Amino acid sequence: MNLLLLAAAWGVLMMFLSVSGISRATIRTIAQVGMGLLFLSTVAELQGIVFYDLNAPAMLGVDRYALVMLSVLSGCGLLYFLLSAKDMADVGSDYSEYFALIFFIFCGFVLVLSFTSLLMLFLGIEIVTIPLYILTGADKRNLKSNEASLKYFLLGAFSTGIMLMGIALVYGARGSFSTLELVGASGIPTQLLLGGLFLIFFSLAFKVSVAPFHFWTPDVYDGAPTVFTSFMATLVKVAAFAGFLRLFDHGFGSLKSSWQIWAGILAVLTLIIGNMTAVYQQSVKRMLAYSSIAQAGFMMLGVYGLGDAAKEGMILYGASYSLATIGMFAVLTRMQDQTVEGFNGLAKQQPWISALLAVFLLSLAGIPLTAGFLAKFYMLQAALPATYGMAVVIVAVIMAAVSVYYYFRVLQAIYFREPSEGVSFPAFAPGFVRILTVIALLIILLGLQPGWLLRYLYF
Amino acid sequence: MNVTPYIFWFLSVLALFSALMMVTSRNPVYSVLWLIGTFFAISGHYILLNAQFLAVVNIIVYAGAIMVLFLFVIMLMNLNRETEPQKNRWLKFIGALAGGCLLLVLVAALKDAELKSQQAMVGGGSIGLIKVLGKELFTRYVVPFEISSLLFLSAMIGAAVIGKKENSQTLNS
Amino acid sequence: MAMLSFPNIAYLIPLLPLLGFLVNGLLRNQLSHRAIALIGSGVMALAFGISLLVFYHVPAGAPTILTAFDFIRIGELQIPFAFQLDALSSLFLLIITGIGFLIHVYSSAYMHEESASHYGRYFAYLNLFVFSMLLLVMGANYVILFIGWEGVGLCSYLLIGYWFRNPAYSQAANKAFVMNRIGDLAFLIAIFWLIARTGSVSFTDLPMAIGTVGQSAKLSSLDITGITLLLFIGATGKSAQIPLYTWLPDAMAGPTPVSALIHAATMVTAGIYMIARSNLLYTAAPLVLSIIAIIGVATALLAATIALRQNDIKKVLAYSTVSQLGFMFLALGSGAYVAAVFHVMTHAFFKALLFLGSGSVIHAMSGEQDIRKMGGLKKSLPITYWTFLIGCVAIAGIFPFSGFFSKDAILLSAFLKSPIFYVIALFTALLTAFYMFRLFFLTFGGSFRGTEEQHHHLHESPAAMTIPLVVLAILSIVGGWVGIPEVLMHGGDRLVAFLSPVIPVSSGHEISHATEYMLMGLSTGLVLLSILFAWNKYKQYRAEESDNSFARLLENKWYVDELYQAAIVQPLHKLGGWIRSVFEPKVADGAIQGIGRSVRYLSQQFRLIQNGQTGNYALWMVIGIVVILSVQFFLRK
Amino acid sequence: MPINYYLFLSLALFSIGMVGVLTRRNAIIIFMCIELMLNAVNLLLVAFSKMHHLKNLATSATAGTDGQLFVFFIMVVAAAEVSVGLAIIVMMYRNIHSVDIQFLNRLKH
Repeated sequence: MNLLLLAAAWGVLMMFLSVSGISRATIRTIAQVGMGLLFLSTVAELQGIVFYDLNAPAMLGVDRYALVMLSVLSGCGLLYFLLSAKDMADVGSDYSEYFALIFFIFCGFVLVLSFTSLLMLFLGIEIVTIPLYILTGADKRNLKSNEASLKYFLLGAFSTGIMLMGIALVYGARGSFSTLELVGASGIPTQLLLGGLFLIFFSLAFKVSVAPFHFWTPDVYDGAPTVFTSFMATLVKVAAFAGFLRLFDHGFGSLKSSWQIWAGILAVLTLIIGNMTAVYQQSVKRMLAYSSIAQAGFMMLGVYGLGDAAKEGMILYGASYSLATIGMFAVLTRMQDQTVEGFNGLAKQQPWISALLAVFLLSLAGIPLTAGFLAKFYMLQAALPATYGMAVVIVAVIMAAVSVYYYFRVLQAIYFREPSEGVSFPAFAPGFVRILTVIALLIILLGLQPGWLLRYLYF
Repeated sequence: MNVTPYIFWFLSVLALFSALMMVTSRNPVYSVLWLIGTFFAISGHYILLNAQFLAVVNIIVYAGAIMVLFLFVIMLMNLNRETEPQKNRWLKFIGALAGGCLLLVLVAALKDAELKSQQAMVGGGSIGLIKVLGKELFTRYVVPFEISSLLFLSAMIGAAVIGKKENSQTLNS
Repeated sequence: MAMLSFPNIAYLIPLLPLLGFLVNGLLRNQLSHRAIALIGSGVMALAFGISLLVFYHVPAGAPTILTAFDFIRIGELQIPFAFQLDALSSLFLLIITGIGFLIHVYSSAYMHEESASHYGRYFAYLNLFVFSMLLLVMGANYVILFIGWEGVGLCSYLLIGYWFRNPAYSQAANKAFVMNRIGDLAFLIAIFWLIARTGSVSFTDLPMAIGTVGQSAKLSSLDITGITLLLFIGATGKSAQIPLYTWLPDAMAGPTPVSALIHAATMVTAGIYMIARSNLLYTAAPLVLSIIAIIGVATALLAATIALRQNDIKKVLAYSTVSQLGFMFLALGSGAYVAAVFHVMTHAFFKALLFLGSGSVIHAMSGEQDIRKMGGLKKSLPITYWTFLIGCVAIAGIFPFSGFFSKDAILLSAFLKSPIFYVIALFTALLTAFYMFRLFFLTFGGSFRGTEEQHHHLHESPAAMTIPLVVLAILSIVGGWVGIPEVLMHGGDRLVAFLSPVIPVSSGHEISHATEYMLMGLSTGLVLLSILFAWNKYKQYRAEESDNSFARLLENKWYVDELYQAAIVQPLHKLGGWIRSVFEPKVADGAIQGIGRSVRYLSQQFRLIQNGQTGNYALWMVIGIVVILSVQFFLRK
Repeated sequence: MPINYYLFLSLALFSIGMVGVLTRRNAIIIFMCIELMLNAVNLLLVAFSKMHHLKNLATSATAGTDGQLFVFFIMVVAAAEVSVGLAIIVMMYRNIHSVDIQFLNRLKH
């Protein structure tokens, strides 16, 4: 619970910094230090060093899964801050507020990952999403950003309503919000419980953008300022999935005979829609937005399959997908032309950046020896034992092959095309390149030795 | 004579009618007023269920603060006329149909639920009183209570971020 | 020093090329051409040396498993990052590192005109490719094999696209990649199927899976059929079989040494390796074996007919590769796994030789690839001429060149499987001899038909290019002597014995010596006739439809020739042309394009739904909810 | 009162809110419809809390308080949401002088 307190404190600190009148560079450094502390404190807690114990088992229960996931999230968050914190200044004038909001979102992550009561799940999701509505609309001068924000808000609030109805029905059936008592001793679900379960399921499916609840995703990701899209599409989505898995594994796991098949169907639908629509996108940002839906389809396989493989897979997927996408977006923000053509011939002028981008794209496409491959492998392995698992796996494998097509279009532009006339590539700062290199190395390391991360789950 | 069922039916009809009027009113101001009506009806239900605390909060927070805020925004935008362009009739029809179907499905699924013989305690019971709720809130529920402050903080920052006027208001779409 | 003795030293085999990749890739702007070439080839030489060591140490019995580290561990499923050293993998190691080394040396001269940065990149990719290929053959389970499998596909993509100034090249690279992906898909599904049923992907667990060691099988016959079929589809992608073969001829856009290494000697044989590796499964799936044999023989024939009409020197070799791969699949399908591996080996020698020879020709011709514009190169390129001749004789299968023995083994196995296969395979062998010697005579025979300037520039290639040619030529002659059939020399077939720990010797059909002699004699005689025919037709080539009176006279003198021409050659030419111009684009590529079109259509439809209307998005959500809830509550019971 | 009455009443209110979301174009009205949905949930929670209270009266005097506290938190969250939501709507209005969501289609592709 170190992270919760620290993130809240740092959020408040960042909030007050906005009126202190100190320079942006200092604000940025403070934010980066804060995120580093979040990461260290989580790792410390993983080693058994707890600074602050909330001790409210009826509300929050931190387990190793939550801690490993949180350290992945805060670690990725640190890299994200190091890479992209500068870009936030271009969004608007409320620099330090953006950091404050992101720190509050991290508080939400803790709740979403360690809730033992549906109330905490609800609060966690709201603490994550309300700042997101604001971050989406942070570029106030840009109509696209405004529009994305409003859409996200209306649809998000709508889905929250559905979730609350679900929670109410579950409460009616069980008389408690505790996730430990969601299913009665008999294990036979009542209609009321099932109804509530499904409504919560739909709402969470919305939050993680699983089809047919995914429609907001491309619009919002495309409209939001790119720095924040990077954050939303990665860490937020991963945290939401982790919460999804937590609820449906621990809470509703024994009822899986009723909902599991739907998770499988939605995963398949998501994979198909996400991949098929990503194929013909010209803008790399939009392509990544659609591909994030496709990746959500893969993560949904974890919810479908459950079990240890799903947990491990979710952690691995969270790490690999977040790292690669954060890296991609960080470079994309700096590109002059953000279409696929904008990357034409990058390899000739920036060979090292191109090689790093290649690692990210290969990982996203799930090519072996990158973390992306193993993450997909774990997810497929999780889905395999489930009912109709083989069929779902086959669809997923086919769709993974389709995804290669559009990721490789960017790779092809980078390596096999001549630079377009009049497009110059930005100069990347050495520090920026170093962080990107670290990310690429992490991706390869995780692709070779997933045990390096996953062993923390058990020891 | 037990008047409770009559009050229940009266409040229910009032809530449903106001809700319907809220959804169908062309003029946004009427919609707000009808919604306030619904809230009052719901507060009436709370009182019927002896949830006094929530009844009061509902009136003060919802009907009082939130709806006034809505009204204020509508007035600010000068939307108090029947200017809203209407949706395509087919889309409206399909929307209503989808919502209706959902109601039908849920009701049909839940009507035979185990609740058939269950009763909600009307009138009696002390759990709706401030004393009981307050005690619970500051003991078992103190963690979420504290955490919801974070929600307000971020909402506050958010409103400031969004509401503040940007120095250079250049629009590009 | 325990690290540097067998078997631990085997770790160095893949690590060395990886090191070469890293050094050349990272430092290519700092290094000179010489240093780059030295590093690139040096690591290969070392890897080859170690492979030799491993080859001599490999025990006859159980395979040596080297576990590098724990790779994947999900519950019961454990997939270590492990290498398997046994007869089959050590043989492939030798082929890959040996030929790889020669091709690296060759490349150092062939690519010399590239700038240091490109030169370094080229060698880095080449080393990366060898690394992946080594992973592929050394992997002790299907997942490691798959990693190498994907890796070689990726490197092939990079190397085909290497000359990216021409957009057609990157198109070809894309095609290669997409077709390979289709195969990979099937492979991956097969892996998951195997995991689902047996909970293991190790090769050493295969006997357990099919239940040969006293316990009940974990795989039903349906499972085995499905898995083997999917694996085979994977193999068709990588090894360019019908219907996924069209990428290979297009892949010739890459530099010639790349074609030699990847698209002739090593990568394309990955499918054969994989099936030979899984021979226990395949033997248990006779239906799939028959399918493999049919696809193999059909591919062999189809590619050979197309090769008859090609005028691009590399395209002829490319189709010839497809055709030879078809032969190998025919052998696999006939259950003669050793024959297939044998042919992989001899084919690696002579096809690498032919490709490198063609590279030497192209180099001398200043980039010209059209054999109609060559001719008479014998005088200017003596070493290339002689080595190329040896390659042609070897591929045609003349005793005692290497191709004879391996092809003979395949023909024999085809004969045992079914006489129809034998007849088609024999016919294809004749076509092979014919088009190869057509190529040979057009290139080296007759008089020079190129421009004056080209004629002026004609020169033999530098030693770095000719020495590999000579070495490969020697191998093309003697390489077959490890598998001399029993009938010619008692105990001559050492390959079968060597591979017996991996590929059990089947005590199948016995065939009389007389029949075997007859088959050999028949094929040799017919092949010789076919070469004579090619010599007669192409020794004095002018232009294909020339109205030369001398030529007509010649043809008139050979009345038989005309008959031949009308009855066989012309139809075949037509067929070859038709396949190339109609079948390939319409059927083979058409199917691929059809997939592309349907993806595009679906994509359009999905994008229409995504119309930016918030209300519609909410509506879709509600419809989704209603549908799921109503099915859940009213239909599922 | 039979709990089913409350259940159906609140489901009806919930659906009316949902229909409003699906059929209206004015962002403010849509938002109000969402508020109506939340209130329907609140009503149901309170009814359930009284049901559980009645059911478990013998064992626990405070059975059912959870539900009412949850309602309290929903109100808290709704208030926060309203402040942010209205800010976004006002921002939108400042830029395009409309709150009609059908004009929000710059992001289609």
